[in-house]
Parts: sequence; C-alpha cells; structure tokens
Amino acid sequence: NSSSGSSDIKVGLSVSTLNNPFFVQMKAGAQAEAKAAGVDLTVTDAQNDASQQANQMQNFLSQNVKSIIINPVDSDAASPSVKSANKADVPVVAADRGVTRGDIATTVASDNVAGGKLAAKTLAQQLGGKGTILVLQGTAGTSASRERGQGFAEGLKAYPDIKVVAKQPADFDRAKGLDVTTNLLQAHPKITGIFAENDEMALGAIKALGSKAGKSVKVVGFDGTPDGLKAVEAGTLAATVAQQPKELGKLAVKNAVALAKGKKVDPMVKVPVKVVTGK
Amino acid sequence: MSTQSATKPLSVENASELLRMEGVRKTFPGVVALDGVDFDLRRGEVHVLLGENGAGKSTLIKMLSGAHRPDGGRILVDGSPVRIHGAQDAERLGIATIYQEFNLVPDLSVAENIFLGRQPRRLGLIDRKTMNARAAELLARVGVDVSPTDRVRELGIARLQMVEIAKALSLDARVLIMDEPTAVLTTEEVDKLFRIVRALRADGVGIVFITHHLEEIAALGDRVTVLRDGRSVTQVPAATEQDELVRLMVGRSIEQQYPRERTAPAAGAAAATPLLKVEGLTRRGSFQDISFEVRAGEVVGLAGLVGAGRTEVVRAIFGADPYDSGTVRVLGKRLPGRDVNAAMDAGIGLVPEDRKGQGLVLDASVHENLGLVTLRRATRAGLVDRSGQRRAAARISEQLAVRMAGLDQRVRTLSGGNQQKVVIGKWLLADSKVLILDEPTRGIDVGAKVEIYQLINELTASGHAVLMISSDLPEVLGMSDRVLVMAQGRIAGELGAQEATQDAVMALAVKDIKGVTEDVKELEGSRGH
Amino acid sequence: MATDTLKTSNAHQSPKAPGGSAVLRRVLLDNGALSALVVLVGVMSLMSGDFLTTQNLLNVGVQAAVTAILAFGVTFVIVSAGIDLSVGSVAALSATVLAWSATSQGLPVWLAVILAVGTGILCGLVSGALISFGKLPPFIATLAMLSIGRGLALVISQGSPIEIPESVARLGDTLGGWLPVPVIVMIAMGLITGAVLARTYSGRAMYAIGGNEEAARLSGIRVKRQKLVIYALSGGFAAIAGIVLASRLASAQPQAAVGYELDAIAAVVIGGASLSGGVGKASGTLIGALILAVLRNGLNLLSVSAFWQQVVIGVVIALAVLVDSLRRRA
Amino acid sequence: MATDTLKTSNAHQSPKAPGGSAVLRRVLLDNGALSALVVLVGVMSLMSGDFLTTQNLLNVGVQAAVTAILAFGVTFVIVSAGIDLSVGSVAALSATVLAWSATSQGLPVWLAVILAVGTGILCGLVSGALISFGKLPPFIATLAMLSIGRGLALVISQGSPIEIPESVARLGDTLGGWLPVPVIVMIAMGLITGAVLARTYSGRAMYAIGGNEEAARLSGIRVKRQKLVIYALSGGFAAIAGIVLASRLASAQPQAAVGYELDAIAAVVIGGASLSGGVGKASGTLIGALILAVLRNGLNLLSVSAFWQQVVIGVVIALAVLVDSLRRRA
Ligand SMILES: Nc1ncnc2c1ncn2[C@@H]1O[C@H](COP(=O)(O)OP(=O)(O)OP(=O)(O)O)[C@@H](O)[C@H]1O
Ligand SMILES: Nc1ncnc2c1ncn2[C@@H]1O[C@H](COP(=O)(O)OP(=O)(O)OP(=O)(O)O)[C@@H](O)[C@H]1O
Ligand SMILES: [Mg+2]
Ligand SMILES: [Mg+2]
Repeated sequence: NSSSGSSDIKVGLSVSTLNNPFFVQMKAGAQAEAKAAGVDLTVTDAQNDASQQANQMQNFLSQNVKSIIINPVDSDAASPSVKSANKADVPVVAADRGVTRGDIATTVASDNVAGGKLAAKTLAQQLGGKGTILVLQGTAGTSASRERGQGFAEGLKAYPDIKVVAKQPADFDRAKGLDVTTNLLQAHPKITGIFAENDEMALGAIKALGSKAGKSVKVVGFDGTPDGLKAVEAGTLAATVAQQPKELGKLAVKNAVALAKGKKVDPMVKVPVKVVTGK
Repeated sequence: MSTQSATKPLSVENASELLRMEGVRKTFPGVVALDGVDFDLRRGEVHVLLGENGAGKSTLIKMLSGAHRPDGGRILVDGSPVRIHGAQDAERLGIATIYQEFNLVPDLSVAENIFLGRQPRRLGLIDRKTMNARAAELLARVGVDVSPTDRVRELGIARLQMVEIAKALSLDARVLIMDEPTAVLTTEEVDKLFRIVRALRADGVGIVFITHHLEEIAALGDRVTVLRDGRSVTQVPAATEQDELVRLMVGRSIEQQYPRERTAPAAGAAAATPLLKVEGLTRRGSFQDISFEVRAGEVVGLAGLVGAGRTEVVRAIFGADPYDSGTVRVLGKRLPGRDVNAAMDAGIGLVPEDRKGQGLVLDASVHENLGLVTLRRATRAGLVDRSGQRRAAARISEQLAVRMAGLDQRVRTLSGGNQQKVVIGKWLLADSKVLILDEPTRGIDVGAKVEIYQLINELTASGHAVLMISSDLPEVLGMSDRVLVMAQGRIAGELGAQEATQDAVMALAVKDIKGVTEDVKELEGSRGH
Repeated sequence: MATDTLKTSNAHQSPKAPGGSAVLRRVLLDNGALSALVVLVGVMSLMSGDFLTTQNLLNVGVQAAVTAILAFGVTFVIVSAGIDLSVGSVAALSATVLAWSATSQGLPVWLAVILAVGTGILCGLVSGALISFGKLPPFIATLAMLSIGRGLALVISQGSPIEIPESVARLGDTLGGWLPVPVIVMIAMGLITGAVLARTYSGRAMYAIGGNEEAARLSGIRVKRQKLVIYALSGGFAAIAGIVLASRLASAQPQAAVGYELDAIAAVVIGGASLSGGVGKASGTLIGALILAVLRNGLNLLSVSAFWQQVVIGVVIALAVLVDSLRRRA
Repeated sequence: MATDTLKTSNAHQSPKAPGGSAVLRRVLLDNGALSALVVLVGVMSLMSGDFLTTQNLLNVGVQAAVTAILAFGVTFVIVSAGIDLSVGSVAALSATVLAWSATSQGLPVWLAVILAVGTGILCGLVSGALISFGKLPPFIATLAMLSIGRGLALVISQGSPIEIPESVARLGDTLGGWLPVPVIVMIAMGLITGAVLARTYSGRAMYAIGGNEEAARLSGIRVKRQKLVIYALSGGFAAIAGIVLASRLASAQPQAAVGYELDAIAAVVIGGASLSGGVGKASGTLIGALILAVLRNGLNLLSVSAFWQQVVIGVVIALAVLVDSLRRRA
C-alpha cells in the first residue's frame, strides 16, 4: 500500500499533558502536518502520568499503528513501553524529551537543560550581571522542572554577583505563580529579577509585580507561549526561552510518517530554542 | 457518697448478692443524671428499675455495661470493687445488656449481629455454618420467626427487639440487664419473653428490668427500686399496688390512666364527615384490600400482632411507601400515591414507630426537631421565623414535660422517653386534620402518657381525628372509639368501643383469614432473598 | 440540623465565669478551628518578621478568596451529607465561558457574566438531578461532573488561556488602592452563606437532610427538590470563584483550579463540619480556608524547600485539626 | 439505629422468576456494576474492531491492575465508613523507598521490598492512629498523609526517578510470554481482599464498624484497634500497587500515581460500596476498576479527541452507575 495515498497510515501521538499550552501547540503542529501528509493521527493525553502513558502506548499497538510518537512524561519510565513497541516492530519517535532505553528511531527535541542555561544568561544580561532574584519552580519531581532548574543553576554559575534569594514551587500554574510571587515579595521586596520555569508562572509573577514588571524587576520565562510572547511585546516579560512547539510537532510527524513508509531518518533532530526579548 | 440511708436497711448483707452499686454519680454537661444512687442485685431475682422519663434508669445500667463510666461511687461484683471500662469488661464479668435503643448493624445478617465480635471461628476464619446453627437455636428459644441469614435492615422493630434479646442470651451471662424490652412488643411476644426471663431466674441469673408498663412489675418482678431525678428514692417489693408505685415515681397520684373524652356521641358518629377514607388499599406481599374510614372527632385504634402490617398500611397512606392499588381520600379528595407532601398538604400527619431511624435528627437540638414539620409554615419569603419557632417549641415541650437541659440540647442526649415526646411534639405542632400515631407512647412514663392522651382529646374535640397503632392493648382499648384489628395484612374485623375487649381483639388478631394462605406463602418466598 | 450542639454542651461547662476572658474563651470554644488559626498565626509571626504586616495579611485574604468561595458552596453540600468534587472544574468552565463569550463571541460583559454563573448553576443542577432522580452517590455524580466540566472547558478554549474583558479583570484589583476586591467578594459570599444556612428554609432543610434524610422526608421536606437547590448553589458559588480567579489572572485558564476541590472540602472539614452531614457553619469554613492560606503563605515566606513543603503542609493540617479535637475533649 | 424500612420494600418486590435465566439475572442483580461492565464491553466491541482481542483484553487487565490493587485496599476503609485519600502518594513513596534502598543504598532486593511494604503499612498506621486516637476525621488524616507521603517521596528521590532493580522490574513482564504478572498480582490481591472481608474477624468487624460504630463498640469490638488494622491494610495494599506500578515503568517516580486516590475510591463506589459504610465487596471493586480501565482503553482505541475524552469519561461513569441504580429499582 505504499503507492496509493497514505491515508491508511495510522500514527499515534502520546502527549505528556495538554495541561500546558506548550504541548497544546505541539499537538496543533502535529495535527497540521498530519493533515497535510494525509495520515491518520491519533492523539492521546497522558495527563502527566507515566503509567497512563504506558497504557496508551499499549493501546496504540493494539490499534496497529504504523509508527508512534511519544512525548514522554518521563524519560526513564517510557523505556518499557518503547521496548514493547520495538518488539512489535513499530518505530518510535521521541518528541521534546528523550527516552533512556529502548530503540528510538529519532528524537525530535529542544533541549531543556540548554534552555535553562540560556535563560540564566539572558536574565544575567538583563540585570547587568548582578542582582537578587527569585526562582519559580515547576511541579516538584517533573522532568521539565528538574532539567530547566538544573540548566539555570549551571548557567548562573558564570555570574557570581547574581544571588538567588528564594526558590519556591508554583506548579507551572499561573494562579500559583501569582500567589507565590506575592508572598515572596513580602520577604524580599528588593529583588531585581525572576526566573520562572514556564511562561504561565512568569505571567503570574508579572501580575504580582504590577507596575514593577519589566521596569525594576526583570522576569524571564520559558516556552514562548502566545501569551508569553504577547507579554514580551508589551515589555512586561523581559524574555522567554522560546521553544518552537509547533515546529516540534510538525517535525515529529514528518519523521514518523517517513518511518512508517520504511524510510530512514536522522537519529537526532534539533528544534532550535531561541531567546525572545523585547528589544 | 450518698446520704440516703433510707435504702440501707433494705440491702441486707446477703450471700446471694451478685452486684452492688454504691453512691454512683454521673453528670453530663448541664445535667446531673445520677446523684448518688444505690442499687443491688441478687442471684435469681428480677429487680425492676422504675422512674419517670429522664430519671436516670438507662444511665444507671450503662455504668454496668461499660457504656459510661461513673464520676463517683463504687461498683462491686461478688463483693469486690470492679472497674467496667468497656464492653469487654462487662462481658468478662458476665454482664449482658439489652439497651433501650437497638445496637444492631443494619447490613449484617441476624446471626452475625447476635454473635457480633464473638463469631465462632475455625482456623482463624469465621465459621458461618456453626454461627447460623447456633443463631437458629437462639432464635427458636426466643420464639421469633426470622431466619439467621435475614438482613437486619429488613426487620420490623419488634423483630429487632427479639434479635436483641437473642443476642443477650447468647452471652450466657450471670447478670442480664433489660432496658424497656417490652416497649415495642405485643402481648404475645411479651409472654414469650416473660417465660424466658422466668427460666433464667430459676437458673440463678440476676435480672435488671426496666419498664414503664406497671402491670408487668407484679407479673415478673421481685423487688423494685424507684429512681427520681437521679436519686434512688426507695426500694419496695414488686407486689406493691400500682397506684402506690405511681405515687412513688411521679410524686403524685394519677386519677385516670385513660382519660378519653368521647366527643362525638354514638348517634352523631355516623353523620360526622369521614376525614380519611381508605378503599381497597393493596400492596402485594404486604397488605391486601384495606378499607376503612376515620371521621372527625374520632380516635380509631389499629390493633394486631407484630408483622400484621399495620405500620406498612399507615406508611402507604401517608405516602412514605408505594402501594399497588386502592385509593386514599382526605375529605373526599383523592391523594396521589407515594407523595408525603401531598398527604401533608391534605392534612395527614404520621408519627413513625422508629424514632431514631425515621423520627428524629439525632444530632440536632430539641428546638430544631420540634420545628421540622412546621418549618415550611414558619417560612416567609424564604426566611424562617426562628423566634416564633422557638416559642412554639418551648410551649409544646413544656406541655409534654420534656426533661432537658434546654431547647438547645441535642436530641441524642435525651432519655428515650423524652426523645419520643419530641417526635410526638413536632407533629402536635403541625395541627394535622388526621394524625396517625404509630406506637406513640413507646417508652413514655405513665405521667406523660396521660398528658399525651389529654392532647389527643383536645385534638378530637376541635374536630380533628386520630388513627392510633399501639401494641399496648390496654391503651388501644382505653383510648379508641373504634378498634380495627389487622391480621396477616388484612383487616380482620372492627369493634366498637363497647365490644372491644382484650379477648375480642386477640381473637380477631390471630384469626386465620381464608384465602390468605397464598399471600402468606408469597411473603415467605420473598423473604428467602 | 444545626446549632452544633456538640459545642452547646461545651458551652455549658463553664456556667459561671462571666468575666472578660470568658467571652474570648467562649468564642474560641464555639468555633473549634479558630484556636488552631490563632496558634498558626502566632507561630508564623514569630518565625517570619514579614508575616504580620497589613499588606501580607491582605495578601493572605486574597489568596484565601477563591478557596473560601468554593468552600462556602461546598459547605451547603457537606452540611446535607453530600460531597462535591466538581467545584474546581466548574470554576474553570464558568470562567472559560465568560472569557469565550465576551472575548471571542463579543457578547456584552454583563451577559457573559450571567452566562458564566448560569453555567455553574446548570452544572450543579445536573449533578443534583443525577443524585436525586438518578440516585447516584454524590461522589460519583460530581466526579463525573469534574471530568465533564474540565473537558468542556478544554473544548471551548481549545486548550489555551483566553483573555477576559478589562471590566471583569478589575475584580482582581483593589478598591481605594488597598482593599482587594476578592476579599470583599469572599466576605460577601460568606455572609450570604451564613444567612442561607441559618435563616432560610433551604438552609434549615440542609441540616435536616444531612442529619437524617429519612426523618426529613417524613417531616415533609421535599428532599429531592432541596438537593437540586443545594448542588445548584454549590455550582453557582463555584462559578463566582472561577470569575474571581480569572479576574486575578486577567485570563481564563481551562486548566485552572485543578485539585481545588480537595482544598475546598478540607477547608469545610477543618472548619468543623462533618462529612457525615448535619453540622457545619460559614464561619468555620472561612477559618478553614484561612488556615490553608496562612500555611501556604507562611511556607513561602520561610522559604521552605520545595520537596519538604508538602511534608510540612501535611503535618500542619493534621496538627491544626488535632488541636481542635484535643481542645474539644479537654 | 437503622431499620430504614425504605429498602425493605425493594427486597420484597420480585418474589417469583426462578428458571434458567434466573441464575444469570441473579448474578447481574447481585453484583450491580457487572451489568454496566457487560454493556460497556458490548458497546466497545461494536465500535472498535481492535477491542475484543485477547491481547487487548490482557492490556485492559494490566491497565486496571494498579487501580484495582489500590481500590482493594480502599475497600476495607470504605466498608468501615472511612476514606483514604493517601493511597496514591503512599504507593509512590513505597516504590521510591524500594528503588532508593535497593539501587542507591545497595540493600538486597528482598529487604528493599519488605522495607517498601513496611513503609506503606507504617503510613497506614499513622493515619489510623490519627483517626482512632487523635479523633481526626479520616478525610483530614489521610489528606495530610497524601501530602506527607508525596513530600517524602520527593525528598528521598530528590525529585528524580530512580531505577528499580532488574528482578523487581520483571514483575511488570509476562509469565510464559503472555500472562502479565500485574494481572496475576491483581487477582491474588482480589482473592485476599475477598477472603479478609468475608471470612476473618477483622473483615466482619469492618462491616460492623461501618454499619454502626456504636453497636460495634458495645458488642465488644475494639474499634480503635480495628481501625489501625484497616488503615494499615490500605497502606500495605498501596505499597504493593506502587511496586507493580514501578515495575511496569522500570523506575520509581516520585510523581507517580498522582490523583489515583479518586480513581480507587470511584472503583470501590462504582462496585456498589457506599461511602457511608457497611457495604462493599471485593468483586464489586474489581468490576469498578475494570469499568474505568475499559473506558480509558476504549476511548484510546476509538481515537476520541483528547479534549472530548474527559467529557466522555465523565458521561460514561455517570451512565454506568445510573444503569446500575435504575436496574436495581426495576
Ligand atoms: N450523653 C448525654 N449527654 C447529656 N445528657 C445526657 C446524656 N445521656 C443522658 N443524659 C441525660 O441524663 C438524664 C437521664 O437519662 P436516662 O436516659 O438515664 O433516663 P431514663 O430514666 O432512662 O429515661 P427513659 O425512661 O426516658 O428512658 C436525662 O436528663 C438525659 O437527658
Ligand atoms: N417474618 C418476617 N421476616 C422478615 N420480615 C418480615 C416478616 N414479617 C414481616 N416482615 C417485614 O417487617 C416489616 C415490618 O414489620 P412489623 O413487625 O413492623 O409489621 P407491622 O405490622 O407493620 O408492625 P406492627 O404491627 O408491629 O406495627 C415489614 O416490612 C414486613 O414486610
Ligand atoms: Mg431510658
Ligand atoms: Mg409496626
């Protein structure tokens, strides 16, 4: 059936969560590409639950999909699922995050750790190399929070004059970002910068800062969501480390379709991250 | 310690003494329930505890069963002081208790309730076979027709009482405490119970017996201790005259136990409008072809044995349960089935037999409970007239002499008889045209009963009517203008006030109505589930 | 039913001592959780100098607002021996409806607000109907609504936040430059809750239904109809909480308020209500919500590490209620 | 007390109808949720050709396993009229302890497993003690434990997943190449649950406590001690569920099983238990867990859009229990 239209090619995409506009956009990119390529794309939402993702991977295999895109909830936890897909001879594309073990045909990702470093550098530049800052962490124990936090900490080592005065979790949530920042401002009214591990929390922080946002306090976010980009334009968000989720989704599907058709692909596809700043 | 030396001379030092309580005190927030009570029990006697509602009888026996701990005083068993801190302690001392309120688990089987916490085991696992067999024996001994595997939830209140008795017997105790076991039983069951109690007494068991039915005292008892306001006022032999017992208990004598004032003379009765007219009411497996009417100014009694279906008929009339066919009319207007509000709007009220399950919101105050039925009437533009409700509650509780710390006391902490007064009170406030009373005076002391009868008289005098179910036959006979007798889900006959005697009613109640046998079979078959 | 007579009995314990401290003691005894809150505030003030400032206390108020408003609605449900797991989702759905109809569909703001509150009430009515007429356990009916509400919020918004109109966003601001509107809304909703529970027919019916549903039915209370009212109220309150939340963020998030149902129920229970029904007060619920907010605020001020934070929250919740339960026995 | 004569009338309504189909009917009637499951499986088979294959049904079994094992533990709690919100967190904590002690600390695997199960039991004991001795409402005690367990899992793992030893990971595999071990564990735990509930002293005490705690106490059942047993069992089951979960993922995740408590409770309630206690069976719980698993599996197979999926899940859960409740009335 390689000759006739590819409409009977089924591809599965397991998204880690649609709780986050970033992945919603990734999904949108993937769906657009699938439509263009005329393949049947099934999207499932693992709701940030590794075992639900394992279930969905199993279900893809029952549906006889030709290839699978996994956007792992967790890189380790995805390994057994990938192995069973390998056993069933279904090629797997990893999107956004890698998978620790098992044969991944290609990984399409933008690097969270590198992004974190970039965020540190950007914030340092905005602050002129010195200042006191807050860090808003994502949900404790999630890989995104871990990797971005790690990258940021590493990146900050180059700037000894920047001090992190408080580091508190706000669960990637805008409302919590607002509350936590409000509280931290009581204890640390003099801060000059905030790094938030995603744009949602950054937008919450900006709300908490009010008129100070973008003036006396520089906020750097992560993801480059539409709302985030708008805030950058408005000058309240100093910068965001923009991944290109749509592009990421698109490339993942492109590769998955190629694999389904038996073509060879590069084992590593990098989607560039770029820092978006106002000026 | 008690200063009541009056009781001392009577409590002879006796080798056969099982148990003694000296100067026992218990206070609850706002109430002194027991204020230095002395009590003793001998082997092979039935010691009756007598007192008004709220006098402290139940509280006293709860000290023995481990449900409450005394604040002061001592308890001696076999002459040595003991501490009873829980049900286990009581069980070890050989004390078994039948509480005034049932303590059964609704979704467990009868057998399991009987052996609750003491189920026979084999290899560590529950041995159901043995348990059911032993339960069947006990049930046969108390003479109740329930199967060990029946779920308790499905039993009527009289059967629950019999299961409680079987449960207490299963302990083979030396001391058996019975708190108003006869309140919900009909004459027949009471006889069965008395036979059992006498046999136990002959075996040397000491029995503490609480009752508000004075005629039972002479029939069963040996000694009587009278409690008043948390104090033991005196101890007298059981053969004491009833009038004297009443005087000791209430502090005054009662002229007439059933002061029924018949408002409508026999001639006018026929002319009076039927307020309630029931025709051909039937629910398969429960009751068949029930027809009768209740006229203004009348008290109609509904008599019958346990399980005759009286409760089910009145619940159907009130709309609490569905029925299959037949009609219920109030003042000629037909009521829809299964609609409590329609029945209430038409002027019917029902005081249910199960006060805890159906009558009271136990954790709410006396005031809230009394105002429940009239809540809607007390509402203007969505807001409840709370002070008006409070005034009404204060009035009715005074009339019924509810013994309480105040209107804000939780109903759960009232004595059993006082709880019953609250159930009746809330319906008296509702001013229903036809008030149905199901076992209204269950657990109520003689003094308060008369008050309730007076209120019934006032109701009928003002043109209302009362339909009264009672297992207390003298009460039915004493208060009714007419008596309907039910047997096996049918009306077996009707008796006028003059012809209604104990024997006439009983003859109808045990009558095997022709054609009923099939229904009975059906009933039995359905019970298999 | 009402009057929490558990406490009545306590109130009788000191029949004398009419002095000055007696009043305070009475208040503390009367409202169990209050002592826990007082202790918590005391400890936080000692541990962090930033805690006991007017501004911070106002912040705590703002941060308690959404939980408190949700919890007020849930109080009706819990008093009547039900449970409502759907309030977080319903809040998100209502806010999404508001933003979508005003921003994407261009409806006038007042209409959008009515639509949003109507959505909340409708969700509540559906849960209520499933419970009274479908005889579903409240847990299941509202769990289903939790899932449905969240799903619909995602469907309507296509998974992305939607901006809300400027005029609604002003609800998240302050009045006169210092008094936060969410706090005012919270207090207003609290007063309404208190009045409904204590003074209205429906409120009294809630206590009766929660205390003994069968007795309530046989006393002529239309239990099914009242349950519709109860869940509709809860849904309406959830909608208002959702609007307040969205106004603070200036946007409606389909994934907002995830898991808030547990916070709301916890606030009600910490405030002295019983999940088996028949007891509960608006004042208790407010205190419960404040305890949770003080706790989170304090942990931020103290910069407790992210990993330990959850441990501390758990321990303090247990301790707070323990204080109450021990005090009640003492 | 009880007597609730409401239900009496139902039990008496279908006195006849013996015959052959009666057995099936009896089974369906006896186990309410079963009919809902049968209907659901039927619909799914019609709508998706991939559903009714051996492999897929085994998948459903595996996917139900963790929820079912958690739910078995929760069954004890719910039968005794309690609630346990902590099972998801305790599962994650136990798995983390296992992985940490075996992988990071180098303990022998058997010891690590004992340690993990011991952790679960300990968590249960703490909740149980708070409930029986501290008189905390079960909702609050286990909500606190939810928070504490999750926090400790994060602290121990420092927020990162930890690999689990190869020998434990094999638990996630199949026996003889086709029979998944999680399914075997699930069935074994189900049988244990059934036996405990029906045949042991503690099991019967659970029904008694749930049905009428006062009666249980006055009948000499040591209610406090039994509550410790009940919550310890729930904690132990949660630990086993955590180990099965980790074995499937080949790693212990501190953020695993978030929100599973609601699924577990839903499974128990869908299976016919009542949150007010006294009723519930292991078989019902298993069916409840299977209903949830079939639903999620089927929606994946049908490729329902992610946003609509939650709506559909909610609707089907409500319908499933509605079928049961209507059938019971018919
Ligand atoms: N737990 C409690 N809290 C507060 N008061 C209580 C409690 N238990 C009993 N009382 C009060 O103690 C008094 C004695 O009650 P008790 O139940 O012993 O009466 P009784 O003699 O058994 O009455 P009855 O004939 O009505 O059963 C009553 O005033 C009652 O309100
Ligand atoms: N032998 C039996 N075994 C089990 N349940 C029974 C039996 N007989 C009757 N019942 C059920 O018990 C319930 C009520 O019984 P109850 O003894 O109260 O009958 P009643 O005549 O309505 O009451 P009473 O005449 O004592 O006021 C009814 O639902 C009835 O169906
Ligand atoms: Mg009594
Ligand atoms: Mg009866």
